[in-house]
Amino acid sequence: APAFSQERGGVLNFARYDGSNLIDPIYADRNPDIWMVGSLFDTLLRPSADGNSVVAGLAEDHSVSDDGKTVSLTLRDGVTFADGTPLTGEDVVFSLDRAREPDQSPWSGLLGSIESVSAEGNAITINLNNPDPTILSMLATFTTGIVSKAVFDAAEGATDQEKSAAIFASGGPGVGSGPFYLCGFEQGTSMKFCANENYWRDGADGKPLPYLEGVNFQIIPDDATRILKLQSGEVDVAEFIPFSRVPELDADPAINMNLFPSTRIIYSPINTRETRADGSPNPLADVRVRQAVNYATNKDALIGLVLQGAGKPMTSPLMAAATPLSTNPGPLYGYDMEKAQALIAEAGLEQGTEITFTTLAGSADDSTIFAALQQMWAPLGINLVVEQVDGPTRGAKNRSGEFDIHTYGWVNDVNDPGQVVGWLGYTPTANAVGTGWDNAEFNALYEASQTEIDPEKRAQQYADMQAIYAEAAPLLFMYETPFAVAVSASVDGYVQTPLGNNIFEEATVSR
Amino acid sequence: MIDQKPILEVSNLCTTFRRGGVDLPAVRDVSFSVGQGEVLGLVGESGSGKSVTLRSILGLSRRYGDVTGEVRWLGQDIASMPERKLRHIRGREIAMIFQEPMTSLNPLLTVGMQLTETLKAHTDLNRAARRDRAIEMLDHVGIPSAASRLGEFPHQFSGGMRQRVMIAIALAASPKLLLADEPTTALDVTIQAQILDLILSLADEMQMGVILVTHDLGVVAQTCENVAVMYAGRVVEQGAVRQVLGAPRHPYTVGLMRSVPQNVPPRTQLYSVPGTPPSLEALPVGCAFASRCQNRTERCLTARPTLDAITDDRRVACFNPVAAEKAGAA
Amino acid sequence: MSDISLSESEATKPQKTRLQIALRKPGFLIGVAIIGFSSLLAIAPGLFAPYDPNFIDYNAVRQPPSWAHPFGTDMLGRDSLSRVISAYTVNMQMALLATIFALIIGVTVGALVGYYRGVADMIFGRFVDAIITFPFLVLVIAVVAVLGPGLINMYIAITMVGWVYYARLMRAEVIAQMGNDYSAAGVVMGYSDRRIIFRHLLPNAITPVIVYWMTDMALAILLGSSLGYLGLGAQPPQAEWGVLIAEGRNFITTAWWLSLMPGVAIVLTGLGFSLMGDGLADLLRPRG
Amino acid sequence: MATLQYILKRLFLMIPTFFLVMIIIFVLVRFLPGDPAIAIAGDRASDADLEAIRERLGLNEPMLVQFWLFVTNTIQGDLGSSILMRAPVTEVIFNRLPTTAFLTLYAVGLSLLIAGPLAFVAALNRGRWPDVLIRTVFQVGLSMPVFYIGLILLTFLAAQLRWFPVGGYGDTFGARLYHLFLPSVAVALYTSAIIMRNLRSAIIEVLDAEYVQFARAKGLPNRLILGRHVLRNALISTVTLLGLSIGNLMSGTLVTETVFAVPGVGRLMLEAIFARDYPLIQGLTLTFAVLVSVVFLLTDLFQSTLDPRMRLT
Amino acid sequence: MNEPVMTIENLGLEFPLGRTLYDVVQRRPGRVVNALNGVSLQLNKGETLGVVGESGCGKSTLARCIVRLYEPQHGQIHYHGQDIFEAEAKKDRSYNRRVQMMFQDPYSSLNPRMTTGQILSEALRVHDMRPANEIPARVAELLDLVRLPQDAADKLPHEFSGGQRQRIAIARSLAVEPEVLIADELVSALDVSVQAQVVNLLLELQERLNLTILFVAHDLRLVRHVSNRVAVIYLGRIVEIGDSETLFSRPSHPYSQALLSAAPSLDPDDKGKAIRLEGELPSPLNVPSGCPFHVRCRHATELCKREVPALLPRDGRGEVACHHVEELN
Ligand SMILES: Nc1ncnc2c1ncn2[C@@H]1O[C@H](COP(=O)(O)OP(=O)(O)OP(=O)(O)O)[C@@H](O)[C@H]1O
Ligand SMILES: Nc1ncnc2c1ncn2[C@@H]1O[C@H](COP(=O)(O)OP(=O)(O)OP(=O)(O)O)[C@@H](O)[C@H]1O
Ligand SMILES: [Mg+2]
Ligand SMILES: [Mg+2]
Repeated sequence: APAFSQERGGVLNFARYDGSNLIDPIYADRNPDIWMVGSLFDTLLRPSADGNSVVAGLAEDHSVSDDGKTVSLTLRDGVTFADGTPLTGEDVVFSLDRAREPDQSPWSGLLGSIESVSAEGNAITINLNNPDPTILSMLATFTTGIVSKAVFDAAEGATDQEKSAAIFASGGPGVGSGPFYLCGFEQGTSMKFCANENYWRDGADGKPLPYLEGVNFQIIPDDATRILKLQSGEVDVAEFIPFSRVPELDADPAINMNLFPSTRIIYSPINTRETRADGSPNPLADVRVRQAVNYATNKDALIGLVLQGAGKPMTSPLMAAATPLSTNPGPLYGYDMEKAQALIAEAGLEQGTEITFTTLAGSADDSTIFAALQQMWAPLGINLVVEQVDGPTRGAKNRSGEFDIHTYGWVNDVNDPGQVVGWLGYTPTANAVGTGWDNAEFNALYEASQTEIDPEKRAQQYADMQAIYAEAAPLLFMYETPFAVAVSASVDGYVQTPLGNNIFEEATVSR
Repeated sequence: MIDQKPILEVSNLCTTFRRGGVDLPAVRDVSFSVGQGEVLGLVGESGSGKSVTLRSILGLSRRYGDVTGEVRWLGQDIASMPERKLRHIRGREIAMIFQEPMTSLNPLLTVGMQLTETLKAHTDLNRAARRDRAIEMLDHVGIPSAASRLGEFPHQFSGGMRQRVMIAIALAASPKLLLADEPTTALDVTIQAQILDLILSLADEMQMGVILVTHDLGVVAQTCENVAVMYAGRVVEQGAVRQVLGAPRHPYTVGLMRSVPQNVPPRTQLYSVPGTPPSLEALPVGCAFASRCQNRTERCLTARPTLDAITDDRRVACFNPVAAEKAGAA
Repeated sequence: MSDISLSESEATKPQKTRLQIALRKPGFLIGVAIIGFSSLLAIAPGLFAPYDPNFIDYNAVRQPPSWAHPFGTDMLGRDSLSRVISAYTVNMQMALLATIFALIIGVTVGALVGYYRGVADMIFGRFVDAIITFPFLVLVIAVVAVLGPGLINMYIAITMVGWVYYARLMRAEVIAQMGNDYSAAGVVMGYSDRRIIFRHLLPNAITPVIVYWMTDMALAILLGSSLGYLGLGAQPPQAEWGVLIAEGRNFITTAWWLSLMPGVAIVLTGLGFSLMGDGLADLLRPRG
Repeated sequence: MATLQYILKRLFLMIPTFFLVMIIIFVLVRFLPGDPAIAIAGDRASDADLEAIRERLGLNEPMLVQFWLFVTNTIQGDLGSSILMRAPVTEVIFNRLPTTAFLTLYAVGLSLLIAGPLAFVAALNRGRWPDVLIRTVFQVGLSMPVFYIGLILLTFLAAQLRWFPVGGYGDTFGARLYHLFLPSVAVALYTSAIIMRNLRSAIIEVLDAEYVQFARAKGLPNRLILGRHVLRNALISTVTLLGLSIGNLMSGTLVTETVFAVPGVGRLMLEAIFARDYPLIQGLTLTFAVLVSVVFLLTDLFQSTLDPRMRLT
Repeated sequence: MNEPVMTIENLGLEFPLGRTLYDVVQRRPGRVVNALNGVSLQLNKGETLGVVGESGCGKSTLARCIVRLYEPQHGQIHYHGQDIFEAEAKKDRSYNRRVQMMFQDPYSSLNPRMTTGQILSEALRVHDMRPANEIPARVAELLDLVRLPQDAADKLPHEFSGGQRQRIAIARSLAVEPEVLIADELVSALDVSVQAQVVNLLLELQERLNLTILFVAHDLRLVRHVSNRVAVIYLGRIVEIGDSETLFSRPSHPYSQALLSAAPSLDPDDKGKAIRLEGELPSPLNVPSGCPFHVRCRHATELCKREVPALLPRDGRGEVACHHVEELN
């Protein structure tokens, strides 16, 4: 919309559920870090509005060679870092090399296909070992954000990580070219972003973005307190609103209750190994039992209880509907108690079989899910018992396979299904989310898809994988949830992308 | 015997405590008077109400129980006087020494502070003068190097010295009447003698009246002019020391005197009053001593004898007092 | 000699028992009544709860109080009254089991250390310091994290820390009691140490410990609730007051009954324990 | 001289205590299920990544070596580097500590302000209605979980009436007093109940003490009797209790800090445990232990200035 | 009569007050309370030995040493020739049975939670004095012995008066059939008339059971009444010991003289003969050199300041520790 009278200035106050530790394209590994990288570090390319392709970013042009092994990009003229120093090809080479260095970047695997990166003036060339269908998406992903080589060279510290920490701790413009730079940071407490006056993108009024002077973040881990902060007007935005509060806030005229579409799925890995960790036979090894529990789970009821209806059942077994290449075959395992009971009978499951459901201690959602599942599965003769653990313990159990079923969630970091499918189904990555599910056909399809640059063929591979996975049901397929962010009515233009990234570039606040 | 108008007149003093829903008549119908410079002894078995009598005179029992009767101080009734007014009499005109030297001084305040705060409350002396007076008082009660001990705390003093500090505090504002509740029980005989000397000489010099509570009949004999004997909350015999101790009339007083191992062959059986005193919670209708009395008659069990004058200054509460000549012989 | 034996027993006329005196105090009576009724609810919640506390009714979510549901329903449509009642079992159990072993261990250790002093006392002192200077909640959280959440492990964790407080109290009281001659009399009578400690000193020294125990039971419920809030206490779907409050606190303005009712239950029970403790202090004090 | 001696002796006695604390916490964190490496690298990390991280953190060393390093480094004032915060533990703690200390002292101050006068009122009216009322109200404070009280305060006093801010902790002293008022009240409701209980019975006991009777017999004004004779003596046991509860208060702040969004060490501890941040857990525990020991020492010193019988030794 | 039951030789006991860090640094020894300083005496079969002296002079300490509540640093105590502090002897509980002690405070020496019957039967049971079935009968007998009514067995100590409580304590001691009774201010807390009752009982029992009694008390009249012999203690030393009648009628040591003269007479006309002592009782923390009494003694000379006088027999008048005893008497 043409809004020439765009209001400029003002500071947005933002209540976060957790704080960032180090916002660096390669060291950001927790969501509170990852979701902020884009505001400080621009990438060569940007995701398109619909999220299914890429558009120009710092690079105004890009092309891929026919053999798929060379990517050429042209750097925009005159882009600078936030402090006004020019952003050159050298910085790009430095940043990408840094990002694909396996010894330092946890995300280097995403750029594994790159053989070398070189620059000549504004021309950037990326040579690949093999064709990579995801390479363009990767260049629009946080981990390829461009950092200033000069700043890194000058920073204190022996290793790259120490340098990064030192740069982060001192803050200030210079290291990034995003719409904002970090101008204040107190760990675990608060963080300040200030507008980058040299940002290359222009707003609707023809002047450089962003409209805001800055963003102040406060960390408020308690859900109820975060909401109270918003209601009392102390902050303009509160993220991670519990869904149980959504209807109430929706009704408040002073607040816009946003449910941003997301790639988040909530699912439960099921241990598919023949025996449990303690050596006893695992009733869930039988695919019919796994299918039965999927049929016996009334997802709509679950969505009603946990999300107050603000979600939808998973349609693709491997990803959210918003993820590219999702097949969306319609409701997955729609509620059907008869079918479920028939499958159980067929599998010969003993009445009163005890199955342990591992939940995250202190999570109200998990408790609700457990209570509901316990009642829903009782007709199957399953006696569901709970085991509460904290995050690290759950992680360890998942890894070692010492669980029957537990809850997990996922949000894509990359705008490509490769990551999530590798995580959920490809055995070598992580035993198919720890389920121990191992399907040779699936694994072969996945490996082939990683180098398939023909979009159609790749789509077919993904369709096949989803079909296999749905049938085998190594998960309890639950639901997708949006990002619930409550925003004061005075704020406009703030978005959270399906990947979770917070976009403040075009946000405005009227006071 | 100093014959002059009494400064303190107590009449029909009664103090009743309530404990666990039961009335405890700790003091009943106690009447006596004290003249200027007179030393009145108050003796009786443990629990007979001696301390409560003294505390009731000073209005300290009101917080814990019900006090009735009259306490005339220089003609003015102080039993019903409000606390705010009474406080100007306490410490300044009537002072009291408590029975327990170990617990009656505040452990957290220096001895000097506890001495001077009385002076501050009751005199116009300035800081330095109060200090001088405090040192003088400590000297008086025989605490060596008094000046240096003002800054010390009670726990740094021995029991006997604490008792003397308390006496110094009580006497600091030159009261006209001293209520001394067993001031020497905690002390050794040699020190006891010193303290009694001190009190007596002050009574003499300052014309101060004294009520001296004690167990020790020897002390009474040596220090008092008059004595009142209490039993189960009542005064049962009263009169001049020479007469009461020399020729006791009440059977209880007689028993008391006979229990003292004096003029009996060593290692023989001593006399003792049979039985134990009645519990205050269940006093008999008649004479409280009746169950232990060898002279009791039917009447003693049903009626309570009043404290009646036998001679001018001699009173006994008994229907069948011991004959004068017989008692004298005992 | 005849004069000594004359009717001495007069002095010892029948006295009111201490229980009678204690029962005269309204506070104590109220405390006993509250705890008595709470225990009844804890033992047989089924007798009082109108519904199955865990039955989920998708169609009756967060209903306000009504005749059918006097305390309303929760976000899963479960009957709140039934949940508050069924929580009595777990919360009263918490009060007892989280403290009783600490009491037993603490009393024993405290009595022994107080009696013998010496090296054992020195070592004990360091232990007490270490545990007391340790952040209590943190220690409990860490132990629960090691053992895994759940009531039993919570009891173990609280006991591991809590015994110290009983032991300190007991030690001090035993030392104070040893100022009485009856313990010296025991030695002089040639009694064994064990007899002196456990038969003579312990019964006399335990009164303040028992009174503290009452307070501690109330605190155990509170602590259990805090751990429930952090997800380290009772396991779902078991209702527990702390968890109920934590569940309800998101709806403090829209469905206030969810957190208010369990809150009232906690306060009442705490009040009961503390009133009972005050009364017991009078009851157990030997008169003399 | 004597005091200095006493302090030295107490400090000396703290050494074995701290050693014990170090052993307990060291063993405890290593028994925590869940791997710090996973906590760092996330559930998705590969085994090789985890191995590298463990190597880097020295978690592959034998336990005794790790403990030796922990002890020797601690003695040199080096508590290691926080895994979660990627910064030196000492720095992280020192950033957060003042807030918690402020909150704790504030709460203690408020508690005294609330409990002190009311304890007097209750004690002087023992058994009558003001006493019953005061004790009942405080009992409510004693039995309410702080996360509930906190929320009620926030909802009504902050969000609805807007008298106080919902969260945060302010920059200036005045702003801190204002921002931390509600959290302090939430904590103080509990602490003051404990103090009130203790102080009330201490006052009742002291009121009946012989030396107070003696002070009355001396004819001192009531104000002096209550202030100089009663209060001082009643305070002695209360000061010990206060010292003890400051320890619990400081660790208890973790819930308060979460509810009120106060960035203090309590919340940090919770985060550290959930992130299996061994160095941070160890560092925080030791810091707690040191602080609490110092508080104990201070209360004992205060007590010995108050009570001459406790001096020396 | 003169058969010694117990011989105490040169008994010495110091209570350390703890050495402060400062003392250690200054290489100073810790301060000590000199409670007993070379006390020697003999207890003969069937006699009553009275012990008098000012508060804090070490009377209780002596009593407590005899029953092994304290272990002395110097000297020995022999019971029928056996050193009671020898390692072997210390294991022998029967000593504790045969030498019994009773305490001053009638309110604290009985366990407030045990009935009289329990208190007595416990003593009988622990020392196997009677087979279990005879215990109730023996308890009844004991109550009778100390003239308590039979229903006393079911009562708790707080239901008794002070005098009755002391009788329970005596019964407890008698239950184990001792040979020696140590009575540390057994009657000091009681009223005169009750005192008389308890003393009567003690004298009667002594006669019947041939008990040996160490009688510690403040009340000189009482001590005179019950004792065959009397020891006067001053600052942890015996300054005079001898036959009761002689000592009371004609004390030799200046301190004994002062002590006895200070007791107020019952006769109001009998005034003013008390010998006033100068100064305060010196604390056992710093016992004066030489004769401990010299600082308060009117007759003190240079010799007294220098030398501790030995406890020497005077013909027919017991033993006295005074340099100038001959000149003074
Ligand atoms: N504050 C009180 N409340 C209840 N009863 C009390 C109180 N003060 C004293 N009594 C009771 O009053 C009675 C008389 O006590 P009082 O102290 O006057 O005796 P006493 O003659 O001084 O005895 P003693 O010689 O032992 O000091 C006792 O039974 C005592 O228990
Ligand atoms: N356990 C102890 N620790 C330290 N000093 C002690 C101890 N017991 C007694 N004393 C000191 O030893 C000295 C002698 O005490 P002891 O009790 O024997 O005196 P006493 O003659 O019995 O006095 P009293 O007549 O007051 O009972 C006193 O100065 C006393 O303070
Ligand atoms: Mg008295
Ligand atoms: Mg003694």
